[in-house]
Amino acid sequence: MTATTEVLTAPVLEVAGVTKRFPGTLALDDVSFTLAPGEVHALVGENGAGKSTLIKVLTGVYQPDEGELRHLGEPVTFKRPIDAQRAGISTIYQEVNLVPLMSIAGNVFLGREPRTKAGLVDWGRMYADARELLKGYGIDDDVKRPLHTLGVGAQQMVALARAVSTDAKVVIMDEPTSSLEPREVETLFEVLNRLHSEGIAIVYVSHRMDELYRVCDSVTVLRDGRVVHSGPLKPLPRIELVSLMLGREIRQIREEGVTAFGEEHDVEREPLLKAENLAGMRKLHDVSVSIRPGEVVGLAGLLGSGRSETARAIVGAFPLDGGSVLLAGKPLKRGRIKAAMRAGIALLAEDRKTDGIIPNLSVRENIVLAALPSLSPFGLVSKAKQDRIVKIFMERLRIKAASPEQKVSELSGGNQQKVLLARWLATGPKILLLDEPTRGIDVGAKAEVQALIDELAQEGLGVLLISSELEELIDGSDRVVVLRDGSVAGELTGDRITEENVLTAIAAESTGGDNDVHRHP
Amino acid sequence: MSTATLERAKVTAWLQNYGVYLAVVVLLLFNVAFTENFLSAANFRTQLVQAAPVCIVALGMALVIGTEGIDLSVGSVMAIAAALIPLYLGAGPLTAIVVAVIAGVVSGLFSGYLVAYLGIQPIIATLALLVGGRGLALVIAHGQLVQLHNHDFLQLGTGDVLGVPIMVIVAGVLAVLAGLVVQRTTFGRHLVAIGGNRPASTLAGLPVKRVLVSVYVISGALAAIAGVLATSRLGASDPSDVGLLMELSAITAVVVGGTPLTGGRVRVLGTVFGALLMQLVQATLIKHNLPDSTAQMVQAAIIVVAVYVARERSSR
Amino acid sequence: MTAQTTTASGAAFAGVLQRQGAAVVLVLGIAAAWFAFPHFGSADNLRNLVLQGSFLAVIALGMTFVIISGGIDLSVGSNYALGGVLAAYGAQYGLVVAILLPLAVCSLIGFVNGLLIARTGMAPFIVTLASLLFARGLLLALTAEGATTYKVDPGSAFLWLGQGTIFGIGVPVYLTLVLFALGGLLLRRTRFGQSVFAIGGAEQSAVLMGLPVARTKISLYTLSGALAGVAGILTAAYLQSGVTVIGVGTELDAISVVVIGGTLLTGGAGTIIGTLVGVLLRTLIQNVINQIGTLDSNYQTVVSGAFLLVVVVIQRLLARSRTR
Amino acid sequence: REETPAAPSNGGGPAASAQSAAPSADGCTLEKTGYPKVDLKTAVVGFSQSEKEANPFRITETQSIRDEAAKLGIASDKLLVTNAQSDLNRQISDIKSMLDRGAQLLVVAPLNSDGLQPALDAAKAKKVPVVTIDRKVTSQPCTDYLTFIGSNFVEQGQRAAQAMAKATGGTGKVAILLGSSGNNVTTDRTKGFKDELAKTPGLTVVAEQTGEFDRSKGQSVMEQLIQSHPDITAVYAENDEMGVGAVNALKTAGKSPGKDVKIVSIDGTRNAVQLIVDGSYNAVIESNPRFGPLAFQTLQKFENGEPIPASIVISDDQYDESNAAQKVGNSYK
Ligand SMILES: Nc1ncnc2c1ncn2[C@@H]1O[C@H](COP(=O)(O)OP(=O)(O)OP(=O)(O)O)[C@@H](O)[C@H]1O
Ligand SMILES: Nc1ncnc2c1ncn2[C@@H]1O[C@H](COP(=O)(O)OP(=O)(O)OP(=O)(O)O)[C@@H](O)[C@H]1O
Ligand SMILES: [Mg+2]
Ligand SMILES: [Mg+2]
Repeated sequence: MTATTEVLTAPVLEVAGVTKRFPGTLALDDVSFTLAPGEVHALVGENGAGKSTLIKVLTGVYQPDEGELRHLGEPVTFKRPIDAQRAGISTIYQEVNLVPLMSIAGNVFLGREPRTKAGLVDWGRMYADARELLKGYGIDDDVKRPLHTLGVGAQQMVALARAVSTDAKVVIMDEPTSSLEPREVETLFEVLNRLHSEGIAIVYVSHRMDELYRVCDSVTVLRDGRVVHSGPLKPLPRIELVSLMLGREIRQIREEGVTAFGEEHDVEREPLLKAENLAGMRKLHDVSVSIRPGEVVGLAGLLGSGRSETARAIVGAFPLDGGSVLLAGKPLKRGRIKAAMRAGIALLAEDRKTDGIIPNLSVRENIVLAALPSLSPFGLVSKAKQDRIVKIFMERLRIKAASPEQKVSELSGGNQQKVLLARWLATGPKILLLDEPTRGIDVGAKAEVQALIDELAQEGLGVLLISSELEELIDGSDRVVVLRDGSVAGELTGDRITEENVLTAIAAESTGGDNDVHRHP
Repeated sequence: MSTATLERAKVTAWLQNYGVYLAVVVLLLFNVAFTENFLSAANFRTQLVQAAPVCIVALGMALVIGTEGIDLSVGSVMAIAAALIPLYLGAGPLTAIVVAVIAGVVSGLFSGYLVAYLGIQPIIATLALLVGGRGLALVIAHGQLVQLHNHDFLQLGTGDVLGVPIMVIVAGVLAVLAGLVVQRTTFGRHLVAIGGNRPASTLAGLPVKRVLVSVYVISGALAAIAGVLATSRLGASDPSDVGLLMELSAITAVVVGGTPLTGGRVRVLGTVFGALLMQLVQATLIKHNLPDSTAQMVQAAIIVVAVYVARERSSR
Repeated sequence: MTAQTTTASGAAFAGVLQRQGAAVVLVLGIAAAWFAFPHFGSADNLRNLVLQGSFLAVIALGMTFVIISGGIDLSVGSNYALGGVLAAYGAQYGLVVAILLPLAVCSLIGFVNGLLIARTGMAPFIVTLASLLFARGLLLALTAEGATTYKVDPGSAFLWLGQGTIFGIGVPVYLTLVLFALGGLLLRRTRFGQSVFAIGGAEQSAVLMGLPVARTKISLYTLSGALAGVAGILTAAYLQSGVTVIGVGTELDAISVVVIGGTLLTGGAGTIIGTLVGVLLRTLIQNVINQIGTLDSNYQTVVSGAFLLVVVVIQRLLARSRTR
Repeated sequence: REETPAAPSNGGGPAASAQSAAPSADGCTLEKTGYPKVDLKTAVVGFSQSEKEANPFRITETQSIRDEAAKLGIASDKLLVTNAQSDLNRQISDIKSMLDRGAQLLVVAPLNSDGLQPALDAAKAKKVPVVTIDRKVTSQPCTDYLTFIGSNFVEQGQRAAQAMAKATGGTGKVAILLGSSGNNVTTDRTKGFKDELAKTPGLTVVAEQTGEFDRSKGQSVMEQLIQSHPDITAVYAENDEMGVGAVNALKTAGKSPGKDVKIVSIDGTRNAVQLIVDGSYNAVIESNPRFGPLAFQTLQKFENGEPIPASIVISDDQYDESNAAQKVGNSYK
């Protein structure tokens, strides 16, 4: 996208000297930020830097403690999100915020349903409009179905469709690609292009450098709640951007490719875990995966190809009609999560909001949750033992929290992810199933997590890695299993693991109708 | 200005945590000033004894609410316990009490099974027992109130140890136990985790179903104990009236005590004080001889204010 | 392809069963009662059955909205009784007062419920529990601690609302049907209705999507209060007096019929028609218990409890088999 | 909750069927009503009970109806019995449903004095005579219903006040344990008592609080009152259960009920009368629930063409120190 020509109009959205405090945290510290009409403005920073908070200030979710918000040059206060929406600011929040039980179409048009002359909701038109609209986003499912039957990625697309279709002048996207497939990401960029050409201003938050450079015109870098840089993006070298975000010298940042994975691991031993012919609920048809100790097995596939289901099935969180899971030759009882855990299998689930964090509990309690029985002699909780574990992991994963006693729901998205990772590592598993482990994690931390995965594999853990980022998958895996429509479509090892090969395996024969798996008859 | 808002946030947080205690103190002071003959040992004894059954039931209720559940069956469980006592009192008070508590445990198993294994919503699973349970108690007792004469059994409700009524001791011990369970056992921590996010707890390998069943069993057992104590105090087994509306009193005590109905948090001491607060409110209204109409409206207002102060932002 | 269609229709059938589980039980129950009891199918009995159900139905209609929004309204029982007393009291001053006075007061109580719930974030359970007490207290205050029962003059036109018949069927039945039709329209065909579903399904999302969450909640509880008032008006007209002892425990009846009707207590899903079915089922059970006639009154409650359980368990199992 | 606090109430008359029908010159006759004559022995009789049989009064009442029907040889399938579980709408529906099933004679224990009009209208339309027992309805006798059998609650209250005056010797501070709010029984028993008590200037009411006709509530309230009004010397409980609760409370507080604090209540249950015998209670005004014989007798007379008075008020018996020991057998449980 080309840089916008100098326009003499006022910025569409502007914050001046905004400060936002939470108990124990200064989330935004005298932040100023300007969004010019028609520009795509990147907002970057480490986890917990204050990006989401700034966005929520822009959209009326939070009120700034100090400072001012200006819309088209006029000072405004958005008391509620609806005020911002009325002013033409449309937002896709970091966590999907739609209504799961409601139909897809209902979600798209919620609050602005098309109406008949009598003022009643016109369902026919609504379904037709939704179908039409969603086609442009790669979703051709039945729009009458409840939203929760879609995968997270598809839900994100629905949220995008909703946000964009509101005639907004400003669209704000908080990590829109973190749950998207490469193909969906492309769709998203097409949409971005279109918006851009329509002169709509965009705020774009992402931890993925490639994307930023592809789509953004300018950038604002936040660090610890303060703006450390603001200006055009293109002239700024990538390494310098990273250095600004992390607040470290450029020298310090080794630029060794995009991921921090090391060399291949020693993978000659017998498989530790063998999942055979898994089938269930019309999502999985025939999936077999094996993992050796010290091996990182990548699971590739399109949205809805059944990767998450495979991982869930292995730990017993997905009802199976057939197939078996063997750990060290011994079959695991189906549907018993606890048994799988005790046997040493841990699953980091994909959706941290619904399947991960316990929002009311503190960081400490969230970390020790799964390991609690082993830390508690006679069922009595030992705080000393907990503290030791918590300290180790908070340091190792650099979890940014006011204290271990802070509520986990108050952490930034990326830090929540780290807490969950810590939870599983604390159980000392033999097999680690990681479903999108680096989703929403900043560049610095991502490298750390990737290095950690590497290290764990070296220590002899078997890892199943599911990632929508192909690079991560390709660099990190010793072997890649490709799924298509709930069946294994291929397996790549060694040098055969290349982006091209993976994409070919994913795409082969998927001539249309690859969304069929979504559809319940 | 922003320091002012922070100050206010602090005050709010303080009130949230200590509001019930403050309210109890205020009400005590009010009574000392305006109620005749309030400052006497006998009077405090009366208040504590009367609060004991509600308090015991509320402890169980607090645990259930901590798991994002609710137990409407407690009143009926009390009735069942009461109905069973005369049948087994012949075999000695201990037998009768054990049988009553077992009945409570069985009721709890029943509700717990419905909630944990069949996935029926707690309010409706326990509503069925609320409706049917009292009927069952009356069937057991042939609808009759039975006068009890066993001295040892009656001691439970009227006797005391070192000047402290046995009922109050029982309630106190149970409260301490409940506090320990919540704070210091894996069971307690699992319980709040499950209330905070059930799917996540399942995926974290917690024994979700077992914990849920246990929680309802505890609530049932505590309700049965409360039924035993109430029966003993009354000197009669009265299944048609014992524990009537107890579910609402207990829930009120729990919520006024600062435990949110959304689960994920249990405040045991708050619950005890919630029960005491509601007891004091009632005592105050009676002692000032307010008509029923005014009494009900005043109670409504006090509940709203107390919960408003102790509230956490919640949706249900 | 054919195999797929059969499983598809099988799943669809299970879906219908689950959503309409209560309706299926109702039809089977009616059929069974028809054959088992000679008097069950008589026109009088059926008329009686629907008339009896209509008062609870009106209350349950409001409750359905509230429950779909993820809330609960415990105040309806007291509010209903209060509405009845106010209607009988107002009937002295004519038809208009008899209708508007209870409507205004009950709506106001609902409005205050909604205001407290929406603006302070207090739990609906506890707010409406408090107003359950409040409304009952107010009722007692208005009737000299329950000593006064306002009577409606036998000649008053107001009585037609409760006692009148059209084609032999009671006026309350028609009014109930009209209210349900309007309720269905409101829930399914208006933005308000969509907001109700959204709030119940994911309140935080509804806020972020810019829905008028607070306003919708306030309207919901006001609606529930108003409908409790309407039920009170109909009852006062039916009973010719403002009876002070009605409505005790009615909130639990209303909740159970709504749930039997398939509405999720967790919010976000539910139907108006299901509630109607739930009311009819409950009335049917009472009627059948009467037809049997020999059941000890204490057993009757055991049976009602067991019945509630059976319906809910069946629904649950059907729902499970559907997701399998 | 469908278990409304039980209101063991009213009704009355000494044991069995002794009656003192207030004689009335022009009572209601079959002719006047124009109802068809039916034979009691072969007729279908309906009995609508108002509340669960979960207290002595209701248990005895229902049993008495059933027993008398059996005694008269009414086949068990000809006696329809329903229970409204304290739900007024349901009682109306119950009555209609019995009419529908062919009931030719009805005995109704109304849940409330007001509000049964639709059911009475239905009976009238089918020309079915209705005898209401234990609680009077405010409708028109002979037109809307045949007659009321039971006692006068206001009068019960008055007699309780007289008994109170006698027991206390005319001076003292009285606490009233009221029945459930909103209940006509409560209202009448309170009114009768207070009006009559006013005639004894030495007696003053210092507290009146509801005990909801429930023993444990009565006990709790009494415990509170003992603390705040240590000078209370008499308790009037509007039913026996609350009176017994008050006895418990007084005993726990170290007072001796019946002596330090006089207790008078209404009902006539075994427990209360026994307490008089034991010396911890002072007087009980009776309310007899054994309506069976009287109800069927009245219906029989009506069918025979005899005039039936608008209400058949029973002269309530009374238990006190002087007669409790002999009459304790008359009390019911
Ligand atoms: N509701 C809250 N209460 C307390 N602290 C909060 C709250 N919301 C955010 N914070 C804190 O504010 C800081 C900024 O959080 P924010 O969510 O804006 O980060 P972010 O830049 O979006 O990070 P990420 O990339 O991980 O999403 C963090 O330290 C976080 O812990
Ligand atoms: N019946 C179900 N119960 C629980 N979760 C489900 C169910 N069906 C689907 N999901 C969840 O929906 C999400 C998306 O599923 P999808 O079919 O898209 O699989 P996927 O191949 O893992 O794709 P991706 O993870 O990239 O979205 C997963 O998190 C999956 O666990
Ligand atoms: Mg963020
Ligand atoms: Mg996935």
